[in-house]
Amino acid sequence: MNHSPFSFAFLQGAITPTHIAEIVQQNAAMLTLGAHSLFLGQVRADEKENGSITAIEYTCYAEMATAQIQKIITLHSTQYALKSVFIYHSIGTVAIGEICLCVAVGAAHRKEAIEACQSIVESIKKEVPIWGREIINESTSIWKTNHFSSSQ
Amino acid sequence: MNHSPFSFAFLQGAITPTHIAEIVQQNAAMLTLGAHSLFLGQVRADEKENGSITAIEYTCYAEMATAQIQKIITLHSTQYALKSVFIYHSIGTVAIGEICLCVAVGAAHRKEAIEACQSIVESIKKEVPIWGREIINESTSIWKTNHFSSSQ
Amino acid sequence: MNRHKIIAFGIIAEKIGKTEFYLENIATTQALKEKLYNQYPFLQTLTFSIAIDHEILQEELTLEENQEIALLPPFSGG
Amino acid sequence: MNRHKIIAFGIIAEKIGKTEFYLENIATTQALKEKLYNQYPFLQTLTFSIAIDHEILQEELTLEENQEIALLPPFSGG
Repeated sequence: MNHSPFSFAFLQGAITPTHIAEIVQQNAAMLTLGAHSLFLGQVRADEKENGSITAIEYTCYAEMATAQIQKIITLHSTQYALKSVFIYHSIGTVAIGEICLCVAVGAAHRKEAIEACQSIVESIKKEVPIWGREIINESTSIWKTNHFSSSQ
Repeated sequence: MNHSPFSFAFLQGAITPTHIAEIVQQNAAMLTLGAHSLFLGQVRADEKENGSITAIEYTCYAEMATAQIQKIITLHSTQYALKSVFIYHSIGTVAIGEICLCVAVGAAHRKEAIEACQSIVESIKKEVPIWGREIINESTSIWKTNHFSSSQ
Repeated sequence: MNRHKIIAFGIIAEKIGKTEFYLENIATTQALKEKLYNQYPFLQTLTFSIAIDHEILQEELTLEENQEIALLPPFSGG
Repeated sequence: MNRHKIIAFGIIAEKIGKTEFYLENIATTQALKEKLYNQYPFLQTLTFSIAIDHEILQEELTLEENQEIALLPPFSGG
Protein backbone atom coordinates (compact mmCIF):
# COMPACT_ATOMS: atom_id res chain seq x y z
CA MET A 1 0.00 0.00 0.00
CA ASN A 2 1.17 3.49 -0.90
CA HIS A 3 2.05 5.54 2.19
CA SER A 4 1.17 8.94 0.78
CA PRO A 5 -2.19 10.07 2.17
CA PHE A 6 -3.23 10.98 -1.39
CA SER A 7 -3.13 7.87 -3.53
CA PHE A 8 -4.89 5.93 -6.24
CA ALA A 9 -4.53 2.37 -7.50
CA PHE A 10 -6.24 0.00 -9.88
CA LEU A 11 -6.77 -3.37 -8.20
CA GLN A 12 -7.17 -6.61 -10.16
CA GLY A 13 -10.61 -8.01 -9.22
CA ALA A 14 -12.70 -7.07 -6.19
CA ILE A 15 -11.78 -4.63 -3.43
CA THR A 16 -11.98 -6.47 -0.10
CA PRO A 17 -13.11 -5.41 3.38
CA THR A 18 -9.44 -5.80 4.38
CA HIS A 19 -8.44 -3.11 1.87
CA ILE A 20 -11.03 -0.80 3.45
CA ALA A 21 -9.72 -1.53 6.96
CA GLU A 22 -6.17 -0.68 5.81
CA ILE A 23 -7.33 2.69 4.51
CA VAL A 24 -9.17 3.45 7.76
CA GLN A 25 -6.04 2.45 9.67
CA GLN A 26 -3.89 4.88 7.66
CA ASN A 27 -6.25 7.78 8.46
CA ALA A 28 -6.13 6.94 12.16
CA ALA A 29 -2.49 8.03 12.26
CA MET A 30 -3.54 11.63 11.45
CA LEU A 31 -4.23 13.63 14.59
CA THR A 32 -5.77 16.67 12.87
CA LEU A 33 -8.26 14.49 10.97
CA GLY A 34 -11.76 14.47 12.48
CA ALA A 35 -13.93 12.96 9.75
CA HIS A 36 -13.69 10.13 7.23
CA SER A 37 -16.25 9.90 4.45
CA LEU A 38 -16.16 6.68 2.41
CA PHE A 39 -18.07 5.61 -0.64
CA LEU A 40 -18.02 2.00 -1.82
CA GLY A 41 -19.56 0.87 -5.10
CA GLN A 42 -20.77 -2.73 -5.21
CA VAL A 43 -21.88 -4.84 -8.19
CA ARG A 44 -25.66 -5.42 -8.10
CA ALA A 45 -27.51 -8.48 -9.44
CA ASP A 46 -29.76 -6.26 -11.62
CA GLU A 47 -32.33 -7.93 -13.86
CA LYS A 48 -31.77 -7.39 -17.60
CA GLU A 49 -33.72 -8.63 -20.63
CA ASN A 50 -31.77 -11.89 -20.93
CA GLY A 51 -31.28 -12.65 -17.26
CA SER A 52 -29.64 -11.11 -14.24
CA ILE A 53 -26.12 -9.69 -14.03
CA THR A 54 -23.55 -12.06 -12.56
CA ALA A 55 -20.44 -9.85 -12.77
CA ILE A 56 -18.98 -6.70 -14.33
CA GLU A 57 -15.75 -6.79 -16.34
CA TYR A 58 -13.86 -3.50 -16.11
CA THR A 59 -11.35 -2.23 -18.65
CA CYS A 60 -9.65 1.17 -18.73
CA TYR A 61 -7.35 3.46 -20.65
CA ALA A 62 -4.79 3.13 -17.89
CA GLU A 63 -2.44 6.10 -18.46
CA MET A 64 -5.27 8.56 -19.06
CA ALA A 65 -7.40 7.18 -16.21
CA THR A 66 -4.50 7.51 -13.77
CA ALA A 67 -3.78 11.07 -14.94
CA GLN A 68 -7.46 12.03 -14.63
CA ILE A 69 -7.78 10.59 -11.13
CA GLN A 70 -4.60 12.37 -10.02
CA LYS A 71 -6.14 15.63 -11.30
CA ILE A 72 -9.38 14.90 -9.42
CA ILE A 73 -7.43 14.22 -6.21
CA THR A 74 -5.36 17.42 -6.51
CA LEU A 75 -8.38 19.57 -7.31
CA HIS A 76 -10.48 18.28 -4.40
CA SER A 77 -7.62 18.26 -1.89
CA THR A 78 -7.07 21.96 -2.48
CA GLN A 79 -10.72 22.99 -2.72
CA TYR A 80 -11.81 21.14 0.46
CA ALA A 81 -8.53 21.29 2.47
CA LEU A 82 -8.46 17.50 2.68
CA LYS A 83 -6.06 15.54 4.89
CA SER A 84 -6.27 12.35 2.81
CA VAL A 85 -7.81 10.81 -0.31
CA PHE A 86 -7.53 7.08 -1.05
CA ILE A 87 -9.11 5.77 -4.25
CA TYR A 88 -9.24 2.16 -5.49
CA HIS A 89 -10.98 1.02 -8.68
CA SER A 90 -11.21 -2.59 -9.82
CA ILE A 91 -9.98 -3.81 -13.19
CA GLY A 92 -11.04 -7.19 -14.56
CA THR A 93 -13.96 -9.21 -13.26
CA VAL A 94 -15.93 -8.27 -10.14
CA ALA A 95 -18.80 -10.57 -9.14
CA ILE A 96 -22.15 -9.44 -7.76
CA GLY A 97 -21.94 -8.60 -4.06
CA GLU A 98 -18.30 -7.53 -4.45
CA ILE A 99 -16.86 -4.02 -4.25
CA CYS A 100 -15.49 -2.33 -7.41
CA LEU A 101 -14.83 1.24 -6.20
CA CYS A 102 -13.60 2.75 -2.94
CA VAL A 103 -13.28 6.50 -2.37
CA ALA A 104 -12.11 7.39 1.15
CA VAL A 105 -11.69 11.04 2.11
CA GLY A 106 -10.32 12.47 5.37
CA ALA A 107 -10.74 16.07 6.56
CA ALA A 108 -10.76 18.06 9.78
CA HIS A 109 -14.57 18.39 9.73
CA ARG A 110 -17.47 16.36 8.41
CA LYS A 111 -18.86 18.91 5.94
CA GLU A 112 -15.67 19.00 3.86
CA ALA A 113 -15.15 15.23 4.01
CA ILE A 114 -18.72 14.36 2.96
CA GLU A 115 -18.99 16.95 0.18
CA ALA A 116 -15.56 16.14 -1.25
CA CYS A 117 -16.23 12.38 -1.22
CA GLN A 118 -19.51 12.78 -3.08
CA SER A 119 -17.97 15.15 -5.64
CA ILE A 120 -15.01 12.79 -6.23
CA VAL A 121 -17.37 9.86 -6.88
CA GLU A 122 -19.32 11.91 -9.43
CA SER A 123 -16.09 13.06 -11.08
CA ILE A 124 -14.77 9.48 -11.37
CA LYS A 125 -17.98 8.30 -13.04
CA LYS A 126 -17.99 11.28 -15.45
CA GLU A 127 -14.36 12.00 -16.24
CA VAL A 128 -12.32 8.80 -15.98
CA PRO A 129 -11.93 6.44 -18.98
CA ILE A 130 -13.11 3.19 -17.39
CA TRP A 131 -15.72 0.90 -18.94
CA GLY A 132 -17.84 -1.84 -17.37
CA ARG A 133 -19.26 -4.74 -19.33
CA GLU A 134 -22.16 -6.34 -17.50
CA ILE A 135 -21.99 -10.12 -17.79
CA ILE A 136 -25.39 -11.82 -17.94
CA ASN A 137 -24.34 -15.35 -18.81
CA GLU A 138 -21.75 -17.12 -20.94
CA SER A 139 -22.98 -15.65 -24.22
CA THR A 140 -24.54 -12.32 -23.25
CA SER A 141 -23.11 -9.06 -22.01
CA ILE A 142 -24.15 -5.40 -22.08
CA TRP A 143 -21.92 -2.33 -21.92
CA LYS A 144 -22.77 -0.58 -18.64
CA THR A 145 -24.02 3.00 -18.87
CA ASN A 146 -23.62 5.55 -16.09
CA HIS A 147 -26.49 7.93 -15.33
CA PHE A 148 -24.60 10.62 -17.21
CA SER A 149 -21.90 10.32 -19.88
CA SER A 150 -18.98 12.48 -20.91
CA SER A 151 -20.33 15.75 -22.24
CA GLN A 152 -18.18 15.38 -25.38
CA MET B 1 -22.15 -8.69 15.90
CA ASN B 2 -25.87 -8.32 15.31
CA HIS B 3 -26.98 -10.02 12.08
CA SER B 4 -29.90 -7.73 11.32
CA PRO B 5 -28.89 -5.30 8.56
CA PHE B 6 -30.33 -2.46 10.70
CA SER B 7 -28.47 -2.30 13.97
CA PHE B 8 -26.92 -0.04 16.53
CA ALA B 9 -24.51 -0.63 19.39
CA PHE B 10 -22.53 1.35 21.93
CA LEU B 11 -18.94 0.11 22.02
CA GLN B 12 -16.67 0.55 25.02
CA GLY B 13 -13.68 2.62 23.84
CA ALA B 14 -12.56 3.15 20.26
CA ILE B 15 -14.14 1.69 17.11
CA THR B 16 -11.43 -0.23 15.22
CA PRO B 17 -10.71 -0.68 11.50
CA THR B 18 -11.69 -4.34 12.06
CA HIS B 19 -15.19 -3.27 13.13
CA ILE B 20 -15.46 -1.28 9.89
CA ALA B 21 -14.30 -4.25 7.81
CA GLU B 22 -16.96 -6.47 9.49
CA ILE B 23 -19.69 -4.00 8.54
CA VAL B 24 -18.46 -3.83 4.94
CA GLN B 25 -18.39 -7.64 4.87
CA GLN B 26 -22.03 -7.83 6.02
CA ASN B 27 -23.15 -5.49 3.22
CA ALA B 28 -21.28 -7.57 0.65
CA ALA B 29 -23.76 -10.41 1.20
CA MET B 30 -26.60 -8.23 -0.21
CA LEU B 31 -26.97 -8.65 -3.95
CA THR B 32 -29.38 -5.75 -4.50
CA LEU B 33 -27.09 -3.32 -2.70
CA GLY B 34 -25.04 -1.12 -5.04
CA ALA B 35 -23.71 1.65 -2.79
CA HIS B 36 -22.24 1.92 0.69
CA SER B 37 -21.81 5.35 2.26
CA LEU B 38 -19.81 5.43 5.49
CA PHE B 39 -19.05 8.23 7.88
CA LEU B 40 -16.42 7.83 10.61
CA GLY B 41 -15.86 10.41 13.33
CA GLN B 42 -12.33 10.56 14.75
CA VAL B 43 -11.01 12.38 17.84
CA ARG B 44 -8.83 15.37 16.83
CA ALA B 45 -5.88 16.78 18.80
CA ASP B 46 -7.45 20.28 18.77
CA GLU B 47 -5.64 23.09 20.57
CA LYS B 48 -7.53 24.57 23.53
CA GLU B 49 -6.60 27.33 25.97
CA ASN B 50 -4.82 25.02 28.40
CA GLY B 51 -3.22 22.62 25.94
CA SER B 52 -4.28 20.19 23.28
CA ILE B 53 -6.95 17.52 23.55
CA THR B 54 -5.62 14.04 24.33
CA ALA B 55 -8.92 12.12 24.46
CA ILE B 56 -12.71 12.44 24.67
CA GLU B 57 -14.70 10.69 27.39
CA TYR B 58 -18.21 9.82 26.23
CA THR B 59 -21.19 9.29 28.51
CA CYS B 60 -24.81 8.78 27.48
CA TYR B 61 -28.38 8.39 28.68
CA ALA B 62 -28.34 4.81 27.43
CA GLU B 63 -32.05 3.87 27.23
CA MET B 64 -33.07 7.16 25.62
CA ALA B 65 -30.05 7.22 23.26
CA THR B 66 -30.83 3.70 22.05
CA ALA B 67 -34.51 4.57 21.52
CA GLN B 68 -33.59 7.77 19.62
CA ILE B 69 -31.13 5.95 17.36
CA GLN B 70 -33.67 3.21 16.62
CA LYS B 71 -36.13 5.95 15.60
CA ILE B 72 -33.49 7.58 13.37
CA ILE B 73 -32.75 4.22 11.71
CA THR B 74 -36.45 3.46 11.09
CA LEU B 75 -37.17 6.94 9.74
CA HIS B 76 -34.23 6.94 7.30
CA SER B 77 -34.67 3.33 6.18
CA THR B 78 -38.20 4.10 5.06
CA GLN B 79 -37.53 7.53 3.58
CA TYR B 80 -34.49 6.44 1.54
CA ALA B 81 -35.41 2.76 0.88
CA LEU B 82 -32.18 1.64 2.57
CA LYS B 83 -30.90 -1.95 2.47
CA SER B 84 -28.80 -1.60 5.63
CA VAL B 85 -27.83 0.79 8.41
CA PHE B 86 -25.07 -0.02 10.91
CA ILE B 87 -24.29 2.50 13.64
CA TYR B 88 -21.61 2.29 16.34
CA HIS B 89 -20.91 4.98 18.93
CA SER B 90 -18.14 4.81 21.52
CA ILE B 91 -18.73 5.09 25.25
CA GLY B 92 -15.87 5.77 27.65
CA THR B 93 -12.47 7.06 26.62
CA VAL B 94 -11.40 7.46 23.00
CA ALA B 95 -7.87 8.79 22.38
CA ILE B 96 -6.91 11.24 19.61
CA GLY B 97 -6.51 9.48 16.27
CA GLU B 98 -9.15 6.90 17.24
CA ILE B 99 -12.67 6.49 15.86
CA CYS B 100 -15.69 7.29 18.05
CA LEU B 101 -18.59 7.09 15.55
CA CYS B 102 -19.36 4.86 12.57
CA VAL B 103 -22.46 5.28 10.41
CA ALA B 104 -22.60 2.83 7.48
CA VAL B 105 -25.53 2.94 5.08
CA GLY B 106 -26.29 0.59 2.18
CA ALA B 107 -28.74 1.30 -0.66
CA ALA B 108 -29.34 0.28 -4.26
CA HIS B 109 -27.97 3.57 -5.60
CA ARG B 110 -25.41 6.11 -4.46
CA LYS B 111 -27.73 9.13 -4.13
CA GLU B 112 -29.89 7.49 -1.44
CA ALA B 113 -26.90 6.00 0.42
CA ILE B 114 -24.94 9.27 0.53
CA GLU B 115 -27.88 11.51 1.47
CA ALA B 116 -29.18 9.11 4.13
CA CYS B 117 -25.72 8.69 5.70
CA GLN B 118 -25.21 12.44 5.97
CA SER B 119 -28.69 12.99 7.41
CA ILE B 120 -28.22 10.19 9.98
CA VAL B 121 -24.92 11.74 11.16
CA GLU B 122 -26.60 15.14 11.62
CA SER B 123 -29.52 13.52 13.47
CA ILE B 124 -27.20 11.64 15.83
CA LYS B 125 -25.33 14.83 16.73
CA LYS B 126 -28.57 16.77 17.26
CA GLU B 127 -31.04 14.29 18.73
CA VAL B 128 -29.16 11.64 20.71
CA PRO B 129 -28.31 12.16 24.41
CA ILE B 130 -24.56 11.55 24.31
CA TRP B 131 -21.98 13.89 25.81
CA GLY B 132 -18.27 14.21 25.17
CA ARG B 133 -15.83 15.61 27.70
CA GLU B 134 -12.60 16.73 26.05
CA ILE B 135 -9.61 15.76 28.17
CA ILE B 136 -6.74 18.26 28.01
CA ASN B 137 -4.51 16.90 30.75
CA GLU B 138 -4.83 15.33 34.20
CA SER B 139 -6.59 18.32 35.74
CA THR B 140 -8.39 19.98 32.84
CA SER B 141 -11.36 19.02 30.72
CA ILE B 142 -13.99 20.84 28.67
CA TRP B 143 -17.49 19.70 27.79
CA LYS B 144 -17.53 19.25 24.01
CA THR B 145 -20.05 21.35 22.05
CA ASN B 146 -21.47 20.33 18.69
CA HIS B 147 -21.94 22.97 16.01
CA PHE B 148 -25.63 23.01 16.88
CA SER B 149 -27.37 21.94 20.07
CA SER B 150 -30.79 20.51 20.82
CA SER B 151 -33.41 23.10 19.87
CA GLN B 152 -35.04 22.71 23.32
CA MET C 1 -47.47 13.60 48.37
CA ASN C 2 -45.59 12.75 45.21
CA ARG C 3 -41.85 12.28 44.92
CA HIS C 4 -39.92 12.26 41.66
CA LYS C 5 -36.48 10.96 40.90
CA ILE C 6 -34.49 13.29 38.69
CA ILE C 7 -31.42 12.06 36.77
CA ALA C 8 -28.75 14.42 35.52
CA PHE C 9 -26.07 14.11 32.82
CA GLY C 10 -22.93 15.79 31.57
CA ILE C 11 -22.11 19.27 32.82
CA ILE C 12 -25.32 19.34 34.92
CA ALA C 13 -24.36 16.21 36.86
CA GLU C 14 -20.87 17.66 37.26
CA LYS C 15 -22.10 21.04 38.59
CA ILE C 16 -24.64 19.62 41.05
CA GLY C 17 -22.15 16.96 42.12
CA LYS C 18 -24.49 13.96 41.64
CA THR C 19 -26.22 12.02 38.89
CA GLU C 20 -29.58 11.67 40.64
CA PHE C 21 -31.69 13.33 43.30
CA TYR C 22 -35.33 13.54 44.44
CA LEU C 23 -37.86 16.38 44.39
CA GLU C 24 -41.15 16.32 46.28
CA ASN C 25 -44.55 17.83 45.57
CA ILE C 26 -44.11 18.82 41.95
CA ALA C 27 -47.38 18.47 40.10
CA THR C 28 -46.43 20.01 36.77
CA THR C 29 -43.37 20.60 34.61
CA GLN C 30 -43.68 24.31 35.42
CA ALA C 31 -43.42 23.54 39.13
CA LEU C 32 -40.46 21.26 38.36
CA LYS C 33 -38.57 24.04 36.58
CA GLU C 34 -39.27 26.57 39.35
CA LYS C 35 -37.96 24.16 41.95
CA LEU C 36 -34.88 23.35 39.85
CA TYR C 37 -34.06 27.03 39.21
CA ASN C 38 -34.50 27.73 42.91
CA GLN C 39 -32.38 24.82 44.10
CA TYR C 40 -29.71 25.08 41.35
CA PRO C 41 -29.60 28.70 40.16
CA PHE C 42 -26.86 27.94 37.57
CA LEU C 43 -29.55 26.13 35.54
CA GLN C 44 -31.09 29.53 34.73
CA THR C 45 -28.07 30.41 32.61
CA LEU C 46 -27.47 26.97 31.08
CA THR C 47 -29.17 25.60 27.97
CA PHE C 48 -30.71 22.25 28.80
CA SER C 49 -33.63 19.98 27.88
CA ILE C 50 -35.91 17.98 30.12
CA ALA C 51 -36.88 14.47 29.06
CA ILE C 52 -39.94 12.76 30.57
CA ASP C 53 -39.79 8.99 29.98
CA HIS C 54 -37.21 9.50 27.19
CA GLU C 55 -39.26 12.14 25.35
CA ILE C 56 -37.97 15.69 25.17
CA LEU C 57 -40.46 18.04 26.80
CA GLN C 58 -42.13 20.15 24.10
CA GLU C 59 -44.94 21.77 26.15
CA GLU C 60 -45.85 21.96 29.84
CA LEU C 61 -47.37 18.77 31.28
CA THR C 62 -48.88 17.42 34.48
CA LEU C 63 -46.41 15.01 36.06
CA GLU C 64 -47.43 11.47 36.95
CA GLU C 65 -46.08 8.88 39.35
CA ASN C 66 -43.06 6.79 38.33
CA GLN C 67 -42.05 8.93 35.41
CA GLU C 68 -38.34 9.13 34.62
CA ILE C 69 -37.32 12.79 34.58
CA ALA C 70 -33.91 13.62 33.07
CA LEU C 71 -31.94 16.87 32.78
CA LEU C 72 -29.98 16.95 29.54
CA PRO C 73 -27.32 19.51 28.61
CA PRO C 74 -26.78 20.13 24.87
CA PHE C 75 -25.87 16.85 23.17
CA SER C 76 -22.30 16.48 21.93
CA GLY C 77 -22.06 12.97 20.54
CA GLY C 78 -20.25 12.07 17.34
CA MET D 1 3.11 11.35 -45.34
CA ASN D 2 1.94 11.12 -41.75
CA ARG D 3 0.60 8.02 -40.09
CA HIS D 4 -1.30 7.92 -36.82
CA LYS D 5 -1.98 5.07 -34.46
CA ILE D 6 -5.52 5.05 -33.14
CA ILE D 7 -6.45 3.09 -30.00
CA ALA D 8 -10.02 2.05 -29.26
CA PHE D 9 -11.81 1.03 -26.07
CA GLY D 10 -15.02 -0.58 -24.84
CA ILE D 11 -17.87 -0.99 -27.29
CA ILE D 12 -15.85 0.73 -30.07
CA ALA D 13 -13.02 -1.82 -29.83
CA GLU D 14 -15.64 -4.57 -29.73
CA LYS D 15 -17.49 -3.32 -32.85
CA ILE D 16 -14.39 -2.71 -34.98
CA GLY D 17 -12.91 -5.98 -33.76
CA LYS D 18 -9.53 -4.57 -32.67
CA THR D 19 -8.02 -2.28 -30.04
CA GLU D 20 -5.67 -0.41 -32.39
CA PHE D 21 -5.27 0.52 -36.05
CA TYR D 22 -3.48 3.07 -38.22
CA LEU D 23 -4.76 5.96 -40.37
CA GLU D 24 -2.65 7.81 -42.93
CA ASN D 25 -2.65 11.38 -44.15
CA ILE D 26 -4.87 12.98 -41.55
CA ALA D 27 -3.74 16.54 -40.90
CA THR D 28 -6.52 17.71 -38.63
CA THR D 29 -9.06 16.32 -36.19
CA GLN D 30 -11.77 17.14 -38.73
CA ALA D 31 -10.03 14.93 -41.30
CA LEU D 32 -9.67 12.25 -38.62
CA LYS D 33 -13.41 12.24 -37.92
CA GLU D 34 -14.32 12.15 -41.63
CA LYS D 35 -12.04 9.16 -42.16
CA LEU D 36 -13.40 7.39 -39.10
CA TYR D 37 -17.04 7.96 -40.07
CA ASN D 38 -16.24 6.73 -43.56
CA GLN D 39 -14.36 3.64 -42.45
CA TYR D 40 -16.63 2.77 -39.48
CA PRO D 41 -20.11 4.18 -40.23
CA PHE D 42 -21.52 2.93 -36.85
CA LEU D 43 -19.47 5.70 -35.19
CA GLN D 44 -21.90 8.24 -36.66
CA THR D 45 -24.66 6.97 -34.40
CA LEU D 46 -22.54 6.32 -31.30
CA THR D 47 -21.66 8.88 -28.65
CA PHE D 48 -17.90 8.93 -28.19
CA SER D 49 -15.02 11.25 -27.30
CA ILE D 50 -11.61 11.56 -28.89
CA ALA D 51 -8.58 11.99 -26.63
CA ILE D 52 -5.30 13.38 -27.99
CA ASP D 53 -2.42 12.59 -25.64
CA HIS D 54 -4.89 11.89 -22.79
CA GLU D 55 -6.78 15.17 -23.23
CA ILE D 56 -10.39 15.08 -24.39
CA LEU D 57 -10.71 17.00 -27.65
CA GLN D 58 -12.62 20.24 -27.00
CA GLU D 59 -12.07 22.00 -30.34
CA GLU D 60 -10.66 21.03 -33.72
CA LEU D 61 -6.84 20.83 -33.85
CA THR D 62 -4.02 20.20 -36.29
CA LEU D 63 -2.58 16.75 -35.63
CA GLU D 64 1.12 16.29 -34.96
CA GLU D 65 3.48 13.32 -35.25
CA ASN D 66 3.56 10.76 -32.42
CA GLN D 67 0.38 11.86 -30.76
CA GLU D 68 -1.67 9.18 -29.01
CA ILE D 69 -5.20 9.26 -30.44
CA ALA D 70 -7.88 7.35 -28.54
CA LEU D 71 -11.57 6.66 -29.24
CA LEU D 72 -13.55 6.61 -26.01
CA PRO D 73 -17.17 5.48 -25.64
CA PRO D 74 -19.12 6.97 -22.70
CA PHE D 75 -17.34 6.18 -19.45
CA SER D 76 -19.00 3.70 -17.12
CA GLY D 77 -16.61 3.27 -14.22
CA GLY D 78 -17.70 3.04 -10.61
